[in-house]
Amino acid sequence: MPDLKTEEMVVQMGPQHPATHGVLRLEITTDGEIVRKINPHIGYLHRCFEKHCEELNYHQIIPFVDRCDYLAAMNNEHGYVMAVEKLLDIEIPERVEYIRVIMSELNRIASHLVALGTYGLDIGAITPFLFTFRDREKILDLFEMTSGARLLYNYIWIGGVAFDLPNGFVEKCFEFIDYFLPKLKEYDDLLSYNKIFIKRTAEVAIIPPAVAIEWGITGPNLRASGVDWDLRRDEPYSIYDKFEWDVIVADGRVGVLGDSWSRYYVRVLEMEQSASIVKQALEGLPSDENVKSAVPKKVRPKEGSVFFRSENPRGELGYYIISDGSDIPYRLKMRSPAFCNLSAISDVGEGLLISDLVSLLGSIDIVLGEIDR
Amino acid sequence: MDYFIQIVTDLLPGLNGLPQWLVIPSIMFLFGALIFTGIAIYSLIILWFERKIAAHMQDRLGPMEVGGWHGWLQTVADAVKLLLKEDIIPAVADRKLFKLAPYIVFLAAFAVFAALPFSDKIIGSELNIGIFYILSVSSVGVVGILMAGWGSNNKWALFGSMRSVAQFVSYEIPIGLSILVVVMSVGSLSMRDIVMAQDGGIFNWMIWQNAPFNFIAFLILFIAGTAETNRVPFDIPEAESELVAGFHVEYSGMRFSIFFLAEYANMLAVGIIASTLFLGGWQGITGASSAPGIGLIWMLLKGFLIVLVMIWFRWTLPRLRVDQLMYVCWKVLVPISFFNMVGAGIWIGLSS
Amino acid sequence: MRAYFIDIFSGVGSVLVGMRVTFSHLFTRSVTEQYPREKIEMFDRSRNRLHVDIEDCIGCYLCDKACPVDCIHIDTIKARPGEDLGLTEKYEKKKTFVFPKFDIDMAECCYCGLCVFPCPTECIYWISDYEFAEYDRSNLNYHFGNVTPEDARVRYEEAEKLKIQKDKEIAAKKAAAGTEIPSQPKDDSTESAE
Amino acid sequence: MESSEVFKLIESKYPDALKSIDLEGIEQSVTIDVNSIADVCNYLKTESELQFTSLMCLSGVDYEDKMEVVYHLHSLLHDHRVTLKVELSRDNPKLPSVSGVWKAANWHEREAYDMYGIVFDDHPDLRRILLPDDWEGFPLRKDYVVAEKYRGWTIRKIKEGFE
Repeated sequence: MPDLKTEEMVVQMGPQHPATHGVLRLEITTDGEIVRKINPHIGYLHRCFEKHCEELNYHQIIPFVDRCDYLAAMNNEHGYVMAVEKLLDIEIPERVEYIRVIMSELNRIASHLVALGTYGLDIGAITPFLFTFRDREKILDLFEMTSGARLLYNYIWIGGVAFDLPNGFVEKCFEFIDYFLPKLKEYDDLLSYNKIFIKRTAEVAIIPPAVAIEWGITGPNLRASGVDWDLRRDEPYSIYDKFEWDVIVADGRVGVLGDSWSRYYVRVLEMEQSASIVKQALEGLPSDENVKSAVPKKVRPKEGSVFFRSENPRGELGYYIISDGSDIPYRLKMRSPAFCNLSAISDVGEGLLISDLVSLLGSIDIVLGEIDR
Repeated sequence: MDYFIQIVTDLLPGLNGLPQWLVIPSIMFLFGALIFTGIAIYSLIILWFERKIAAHMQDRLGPMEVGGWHGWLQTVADAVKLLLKEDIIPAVADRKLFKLAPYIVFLAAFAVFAALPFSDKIIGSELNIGIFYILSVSSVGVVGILMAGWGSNNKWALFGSMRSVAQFVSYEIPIGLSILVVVMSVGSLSMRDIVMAQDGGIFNWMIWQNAPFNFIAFLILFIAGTAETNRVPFDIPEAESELVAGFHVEYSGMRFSIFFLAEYANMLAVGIIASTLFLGGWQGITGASSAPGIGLIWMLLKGFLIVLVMIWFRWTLPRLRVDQLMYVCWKVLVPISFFNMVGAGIWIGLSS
Repeated sequence: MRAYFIDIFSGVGSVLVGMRVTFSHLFTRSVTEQYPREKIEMFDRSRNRLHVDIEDCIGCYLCDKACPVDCIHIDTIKARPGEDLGLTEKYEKKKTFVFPKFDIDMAECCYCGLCVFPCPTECIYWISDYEFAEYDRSNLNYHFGNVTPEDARVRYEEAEKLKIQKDKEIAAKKAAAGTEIPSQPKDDSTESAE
Repeated sequence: MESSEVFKLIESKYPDALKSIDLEGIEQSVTIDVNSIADVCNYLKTESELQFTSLMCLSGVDYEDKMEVVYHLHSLLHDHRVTLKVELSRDNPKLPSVSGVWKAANWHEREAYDMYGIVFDDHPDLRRILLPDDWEGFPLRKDYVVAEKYRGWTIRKIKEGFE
């Protein structure tokens, strides 16, 4: 039999493609449906964040930090603010720390909800997406009540927070957690343990722990590979050491460690833990402290540099700030987790089917705003 | 058809004046037009239903504005919008294939209706090989899909049509095997005979016959039928998160709406075929009614019910991968339907 | 073989579980708000549109400086001596500045709220009007200035005259004091010559 | 392990490579010679006592008189971290790539090249990453002048009313 004439085909996946979550372009070389080579092109959403930071004073950067990872703005603010505070070397009131942790964890839940919903959408299930957005809406209501905005908060300030918690926040937040925890069961029924979903995601696009560490993958994606590492526990910042909670590490209960399903399910379980942290923080919230008492009049750190990492919903968010003594940072570099997570795709994605590539992309939960900055 | 000719000639006595060679074609044309409008109206209704059901399953309201009560005119408005939209043909497309493809897809879906028995009397053509005709005609649709994918000159569209062809060809087999079970127990390929064999109320329906065999055959027919109509969880030819929209990614306006119409027509066809074969066709729960209108209503009701379950599927399930789709067909449905057919054959042989 | 059948049955089972969930939601209350007819009540802190009570403004430019995107444009002219500018909200007599220009460009605004905090008189604040879509972007540039352009031109000229007069006075004073006049004008002339 | 101890280990292993140690301030760092950075990194990663398995961050910095590349390393196993710095001349910023040591360095180095024009030798795929391939200049350099035109499109520098 003569050899079949086969040719590889170059297909442009994106920048306008529903599975690329924004404006990512993957130049994929396919052999039939099998992806042989992936060449990611990023930068379609580049907004010169780092250049902007060299023009703005420390406080004015906060709204820009929000816009990097727009799904987890509170976490981004929290990390940035802590980095600057480390540079300034100031103490902040305990109530502020509690409020920040509550906000960060609520935003982690909100961000994971989006990750879950859109992942379902990538796999083809539409209803879970709307369910998760329905529940996320309630968190956004809490945020709007506190900070005035639903997405880009500018709430956590250097040395404090913009407002104290409004009246009725604590009750509403408890109410939300009581409402939310049973919903996790519903997601499990509808999506997580659906046989088709498992078939699509389990044992697909496996990232072994060594590969994950090599590529600098962090956060839920790293824990899905079985690496027990969480900055909140292992290098406790803020007041995370005061709460009792578990670091979720995938156990490969369906499929194997490091597959898409693990990456998905780590997020589901993490939401439960976050809810528990919020609950503990609400119970231990110190009363009556001025949340703005430590806000400095003028942020003028002395010369020096700091590299500070915090746990974002997508992984470890690092800020490298160099100060030259003025009120404008000399250099601000953001180590965005999704950027590092995505860089592994050309390695991990080779040899997958197109459908599995979509499943991989969705499971590493990228936010293009953060990748491109 | 004879019955229909009777009615029409009774209603329009003027037709008798026409030459004989013109009467039959014009009445055929009339019947075709009726079916076409029927499909169009049904599509609008089922589309509205689908939106509302989807919305409520997702804790939403769905369309609420156009036409007043629960936006019942929304789909009509959308249809008008689609028809008025500019029809864009890509510059590098194969224009002839591109233009022709939607009509062929629709033609295949439409031709099936010629042999479907809507009631005792209303049947386009009473073929003695009715079910065989339906099987063969419906597989023409895949040619149209392949033309659409190739003619668009778009790689995603090509992927979609390639997947679609594989899917169509594979799922024909379990459908054929499960239909055979019914044909064996009735002993006829004629749709009318099949319905007549289920006379006498709900317990005589084919689905309950031959112990578990017919029931399994019904399930297989339903699953494979869902796959044939490219519905979730088998919608991989159009998988919007993978292939954007698959074979109809380049279509817009009216041509797109024809694809849409064909999909919904196919859904209704699957519903009607399944209910004819297994659910007693035009006969009610207590048995056939003598009034012709009642039969039609029963038939549409049953077809509708099956379409609703398909909609329910769509808003619940994720999508299979292309190799898993083949797995489900060749390793699950085909063996089961094959053993099911053999088992049914033995059962029929023993019981007769 | 056993695994094969277990696979099929668990598959069918999980599909049925999922279908039960969606079916139960068919009858629960939906969460949609029918927007133009039903409106959600805004929270007190909601950031929707900026508003300035120009009577209270003291022209300190703090909001302008705080804005990270430079969407606030202010221009001030000193009020005429003894001019009555009306009363502020606190029924105090207003003085010092008039504003030929106090523009907030909501098309550029990033809704961060940084301008609201430093204001010493709390005259810039968020109002709950969120329905301000426009067909033309320039309509989103809100003007809060309290002086008409013609009036502003007159005032500018007056201020210019006043300045020249003052400069002269200072020069005269300095001359009278016998100090040397700084070589500033000389430098100016050389620069312009170049 | 404290940073200072790591520095001592480096000093004993590569006495020539170590240029200076900064133990003051919030962040302790060590400056490594340009040519031996890849070797030092390889040592830091493979040495069983250290095992800096992950490169957290790689950033370029432009101090108007010199360029710097800063490496933040972290060991998941021993939970310690270290900051390395490499000083480069501003006219010809060039240094060996560490993408052979950590794959994570790949995109970080591309970004540093994109923003500062720092050339990493032996990098597998040194292209611009965030900016278009035909962009001129390196925007995060302190002397960068914002381009006014790109492919014939005007990039407005100063806004003057609406168009």
